[in-house]
Amino acid sequence: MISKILIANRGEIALRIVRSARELGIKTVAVYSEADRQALHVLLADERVCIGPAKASESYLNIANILSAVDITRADAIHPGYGFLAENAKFAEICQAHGLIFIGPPPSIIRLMGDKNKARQTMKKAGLPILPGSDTVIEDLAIAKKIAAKIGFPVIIKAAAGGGGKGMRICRSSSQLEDQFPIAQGEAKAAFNDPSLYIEKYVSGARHIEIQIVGDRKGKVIAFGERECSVQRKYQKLIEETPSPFIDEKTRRKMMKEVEDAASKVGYQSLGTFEFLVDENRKFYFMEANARVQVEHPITEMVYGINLIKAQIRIASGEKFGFPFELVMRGHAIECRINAEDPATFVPSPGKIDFLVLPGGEGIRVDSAAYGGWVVPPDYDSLVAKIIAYAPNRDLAIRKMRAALEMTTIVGIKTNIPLHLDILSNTDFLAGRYNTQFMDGHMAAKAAEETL
Amino acid sequence: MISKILIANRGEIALRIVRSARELGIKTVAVYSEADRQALHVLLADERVCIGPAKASESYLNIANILSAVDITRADAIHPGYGFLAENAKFAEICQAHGLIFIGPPPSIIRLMGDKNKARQTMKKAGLPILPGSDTVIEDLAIAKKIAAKIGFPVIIKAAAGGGGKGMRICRSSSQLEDQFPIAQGEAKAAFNDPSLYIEKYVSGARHIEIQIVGDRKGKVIAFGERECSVQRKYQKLIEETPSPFIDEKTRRKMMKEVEDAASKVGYQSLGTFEFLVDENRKFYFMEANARVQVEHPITEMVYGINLIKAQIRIASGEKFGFPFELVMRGHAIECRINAEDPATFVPSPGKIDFLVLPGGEGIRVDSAAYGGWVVPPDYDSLVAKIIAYAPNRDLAIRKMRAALEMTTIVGIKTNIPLHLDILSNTDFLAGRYNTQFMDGHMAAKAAEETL
Amino acid sequence: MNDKNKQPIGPEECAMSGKIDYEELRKLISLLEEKGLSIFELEVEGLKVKIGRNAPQPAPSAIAPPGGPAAGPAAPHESAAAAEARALAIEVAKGHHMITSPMVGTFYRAPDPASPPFVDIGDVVKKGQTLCIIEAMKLMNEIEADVDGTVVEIYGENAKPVEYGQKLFAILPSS
Amino acid sequence: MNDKNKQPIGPEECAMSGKIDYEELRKLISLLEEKGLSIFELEVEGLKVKIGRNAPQPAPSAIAPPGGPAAGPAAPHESAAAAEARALAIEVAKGHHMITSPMVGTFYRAPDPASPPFVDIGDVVKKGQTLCIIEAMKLMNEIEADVDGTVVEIYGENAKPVEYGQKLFAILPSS
Repeated sequence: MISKILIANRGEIALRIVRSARELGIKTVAVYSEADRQALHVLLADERVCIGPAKASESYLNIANILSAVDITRADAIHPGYGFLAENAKFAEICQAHGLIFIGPPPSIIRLMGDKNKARQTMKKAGLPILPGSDTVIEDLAIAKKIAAKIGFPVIIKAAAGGGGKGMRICRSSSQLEDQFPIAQGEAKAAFNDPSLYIEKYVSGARHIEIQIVGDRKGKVIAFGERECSVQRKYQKLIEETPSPFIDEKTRRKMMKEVEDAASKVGYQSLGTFEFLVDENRKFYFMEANARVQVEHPITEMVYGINLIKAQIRIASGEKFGFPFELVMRGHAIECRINAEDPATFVPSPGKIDFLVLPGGEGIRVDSAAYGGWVVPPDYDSLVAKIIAYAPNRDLAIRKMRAALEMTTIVGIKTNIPLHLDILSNTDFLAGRYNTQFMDGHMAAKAAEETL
Repeated sequence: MISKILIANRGEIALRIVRSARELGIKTVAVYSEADRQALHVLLADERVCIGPAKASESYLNIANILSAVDITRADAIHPGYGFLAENAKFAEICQAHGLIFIGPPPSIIRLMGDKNKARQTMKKAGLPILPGSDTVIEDLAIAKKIAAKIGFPVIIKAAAGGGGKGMRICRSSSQLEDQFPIAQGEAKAAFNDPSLYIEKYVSGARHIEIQIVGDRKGKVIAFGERECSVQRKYQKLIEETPSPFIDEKTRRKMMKEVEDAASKVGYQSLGTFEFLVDENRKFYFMEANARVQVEHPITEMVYGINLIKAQIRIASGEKFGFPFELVMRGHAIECRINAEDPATFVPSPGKIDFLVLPGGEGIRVDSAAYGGWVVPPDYDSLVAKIIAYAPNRDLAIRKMRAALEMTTIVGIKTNIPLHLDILSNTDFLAGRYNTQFMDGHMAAKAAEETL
Repeated sequence: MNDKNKQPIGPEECAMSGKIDYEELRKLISLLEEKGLSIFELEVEGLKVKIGRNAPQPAPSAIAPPGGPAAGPAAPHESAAAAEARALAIEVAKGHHMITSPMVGTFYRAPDPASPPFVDIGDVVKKGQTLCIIEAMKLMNEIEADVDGTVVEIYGENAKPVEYGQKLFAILPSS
Repeated sequence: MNDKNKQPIGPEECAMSGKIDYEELRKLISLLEEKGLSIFELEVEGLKVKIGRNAPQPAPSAIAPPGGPAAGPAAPHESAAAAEARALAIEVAKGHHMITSPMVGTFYRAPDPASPPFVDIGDVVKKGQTLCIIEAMKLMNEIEADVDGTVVEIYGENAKPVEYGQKLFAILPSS
C-alpha cells in the first residue's frame, strides 16, 4: 500500500526506518538540515531533500518544507520518528489532509495523549489506576493548595503540556508549594507556551516502568512485557532493560491486561507506550502515554523476536499484520544510550569522530547512525548510538553489555561510556535494587568517594 | 577454572573469542604476526605478544613461539580458533603435555577426524551411513580402478588428509580415473605431505548439510538442527543458512539423532561439525567431521539463542554447562561471508579500508575484526566480515540480509558484496532450489547473460 | 615586491618580480588557503615559489554507493553536495552573488507556461525584481533579486523540484 | 643568510643567503604549520628554500583505550609499537645496528644469576660473540652479535619476557 516513506527525522531512528522500509520493499526519502548533509540516514536513503538550515525550527520542524519535499518526491507516507513532529497532532492532521499516510496514531489520540492531565483523566475512566491528584488543570495557587492539602504532601506539580521534566516540581510542604507553583508555571509557559499545571501525589522510591503497545486498525491492542527505565538523570533515560528485575509475573500480567483494555477503549492505533510509576509494593499508577515509537523500543524487540517499526508501517498501510512467533518474552535485553557528552559533567561533546569501533558479535545489537569520520553536529540531541545486549538472563546480559562497552572505541568526542560501565558495576544495580532516584544517589556517592 | 586464554588465531574468530572470554570474566592474550600489529583482536585483548613475521608458518603456526608466549603471559588455556593449528592433534597433545587446557576436542578425536578415510570407516561402524567407496586408503591406480568398477561411476577421489577441495577429483569413467588419479596424488602430497587417497561414489546434485554438535566431558552429546552450506565456490562456502529450505523435520530429527549416537560412541567432546552429502531423496551420507568451531557457527547460535564459544570454553574448563533455553530452533538465520576480493574474478583485494559502515539494527549480527583505517593484510585468508541476518522466516531473513548488504559501505578494497546480492536475488536461491553445483551454474548463467 | 610593481592580486595570479619578503609570502599563503588551492607555483625573473597544501577531504566524501557499483542504493548526494560547494566557492570568488532557494518546491521561470521567462542570462535586474516562482504547498512564491546586477547564470530547470539552499541564479552585482 | 651568519642547522632550520634571514624563516615555518601546508619551496637569486612537513598521524594509531580512560582494557601496545618503530628508525638513522629477538621467551643478560652480564654498554663485541640468552620452551638460546662493533644500548631487562622482533641491543658497527 505504501510505496515511498518520507522520514521527517534524523539520526539513528531515521536510519532505523530506512532499514525497515527497505526490508519491506518501500522506498525512503530523507529530509535533512544543512547540518546533516553528511548524515548516514541521508546517504543511505533512496532519495534526499535538504529542507532548511541547522536550526530545527527551520528544518526538522518546518512543516511547509517537509510537505513540499513530499510533493517533489511523491512520497505517500510520512514517518515522524520520535521527537520533532512525532507528537504534533496538527502535523498529523495536515498530513492526512494532504492525502498522506501518517505512520503513527490518529491525530485525536496524539492530541489526547499530548494533554497530560486529560490523558490521565481519560485513562482513569478507562480503568487504569492513577495517583490521587487534581482532576483538572490548575491555574491558581489557592486551588493548588486546597488540592495538595486533600491528597497530602509530598505532591508533584507538572506541566499539563509537559515532558522531559520541564515545569516539574516536588513540594513537601504548603510553603514549598507556594514557592514552587509560580516557578513551575513560568517554566511550563516558557517550554510549552501553556502555563497549565496539575498536581498529583508524589511517590518517593518509585520505579519508572512502561508498557509497549501495538494497536491495529480494527481496535485490537496487544501489550508487551514491561520495560524498566528507572535509570534516569534529570528525567533523561540512560539505561533500559526488560524484563524489570522488580516486576513479578502477576504484576506484569495485570499491567499488560489493564493497558490493553484501556487502550482499546480509547481506540488506540499504531505504536504507543504507557508509562507508569510503580511503588515499593508493586502498585502501579498510570502517568502518561507516548503516542509514538520510543527510543528504547529495541529491547522489547529483542525479548519477543519482533520488529516494531515494520509492524507500525504495516498497520499504517492498512495491511493485516501479525507477529510470527508466539508472543512470549524470552531472555533479557538491556539498552545503553551512548551520548556524545562528558561522562562526569554531562556537557555535550559534539565534533568529529576520528576513529570508531562499535561492538558486535553474538547477542549485540547496535542502532546508530554514527560512522568514523562523521561530525556529530552540536545542533541536536547527543545520542550517538544505542547499544543493546541480549542474553538468556539478566546477569549474562549485563556481562555482555559490559564486555561490549569496554571494547567500544570512540575517538574524537567524549561519550558517557565510562558512566555506563560505572552503573553496570554498581552493587545496587547488579542486584536490581534501583528506582528513579538511583542516579542522584549514585552520582552523590561517586562524588563523595572522589572527595575522600 | 580457566583464568587466561591465549588465542592462537587472528581475525574475526580471535575477536569472537576475546568477546566471549571477557563475558566469562576470563583474560585473553592475543598472539600476532608482524602483519597484524594493528589488528583489532590484538588491540582489544588484555595482553598481546608478537610471535613472528607475517608468514603463517613462522607465526600462527609457530608452536615454539606460541608456547613461549604462554609461558611469559602465564596463560592457562589455548583457544586455537579455526584453521592454523586448530586441527593439529600434535599441537593439542603438546598443549596438554605443557599443562595447558586445549579448548577443543581431545587429541585422539582430532587425530581420528583428521584422517578422512579412517573417520569415515569409524563413523560407519558407529552407525552413520556413508557413501559406497574404498574402505582403506589407496596408493595404487589398479586397486582404485577395481573399486571404482565395483561402486560404479561417477566416483570422487579425495585426499585422506584433505580438506578445501585439494586433491579432489570427479571421475566419470575409467579412463578419467586413470588420468586424474596421479594428479590427485600429486596434489595431496603437495598440500598435505601425504599422497593417500580414497574413493567414493559421487552423488551429483547433492547438498552440503552439516550438523553442529557439543559434547561434554561426561560423554553426553547434543546435536543441533542442520546448517545448509551448499552455496560454495571451489569448496569454499559463501552463504550458509539454517534451517535448510530442503530438509524436512523427519530428516532433521533422524540426522540429529544419528549424529548424537555416533559422536557419543567415539567419545566426542567439545564442539564439532559433522558434514553430510544429502541426495535429492534426502538420503544423507556422512562425509567428514571437523573437530573445531566452524566459521558458520553463528547461524546456529541465532536460531537457538545460544553462545557456542562460551559453551566450548566452559566444557574445556570442566565446568558443568547447560543451555538456558529449551533447545528449539526458532526463526531463520543466514550468514554471508564478506571477503576482500573482486566479486567477478575472485582475485583477493587486500589493502587499506578507507571508510567503513557495517550494517546494524534489528536482526543483524556482524562478526568482524575490520575497522575504518585498517589495512587488510595480503598474507591470510580474505574474510573481512561475517554478516548474519536473523528473522522469523527465510523470506524475511533474505530480505533483511539484502537490505543490510545494500547499506554496507566498504571503501578502499573490493569485496564480494555484489556477488552476494546477486545470489540473494536469484530465483532458484529464493525458492530454496540449490545444491553444491549452484555456484557453477550461477556463474555460467551470469557469464552467458553478460555475453548477450 | 617593490612598490613600483604594485599590482592587484587576483584570485589565481600574483604578479611579482625579484625579491619576496615574508609579508608577501604570508599573503600568498593566505590566498592559497582562502581559495582552497592545493599547490601554487610561480616563476618570474629568477624568483621561483612553490607552495603546497595537504589535500583535505577525508573519508566521508569518499562514500561509495553501498553494495558495490551495480547493486544497492546510490548515495550520490554528498559528492554532488561537495561539488556544489566547490562550484559555489568558485562563483563567489568570481564576485558573483548567489540567489538560493529559501524553500523546498518546484521552480518556475515564468508566471505561466505561455509567458516568457521572468529573466534570462545577461538581463540586468533591479533589487526587488521577480526572478522566478517556487511553488510550494500549492502557493506560488515569487523569488526576488536582492541586489542590482546582471544575471550571469541560471541553475534551476523550469518546472523541476528544488531543495532548500539550492542555487537558482548567479548575479554579477553592478558596482 | 650570509656566511658570517652561519648558524647550526637544526631539524627545522635552514641556512640560506639573500633576503630572508633566520627570523623570517622561523616565521615561515610557523606559518606553514599554522596553515597546515605540506610543502614549501622557494628559489630566488641563489636562495633556495624547501620546507616540508609530515602529514599528521591517521586514525589507527589514535586508538584510545576503549571504554574511556578509567575503565576497560588498555590498548597501549599499538602506540608503544608506533613509538618503538619511531625509536628504531632514529637508531638506524644514527647508524646503529639492531639486534632483535628472533623468538618469544625470557631475556637473560648473564649465563646464570651469579655471573656478570655477557656484555655491557660500551663493550666492543665481535661477530659471533654471545650477547644474551633467551629462554624459550625450557631451552637456553644464545643470541650472538652478527656484526663487529660497540654496544651502545641495551633494551631488554634481565629476566623479563621479550616478544618476537623486540629490540635487544644497539651496536655501532666498527667501520
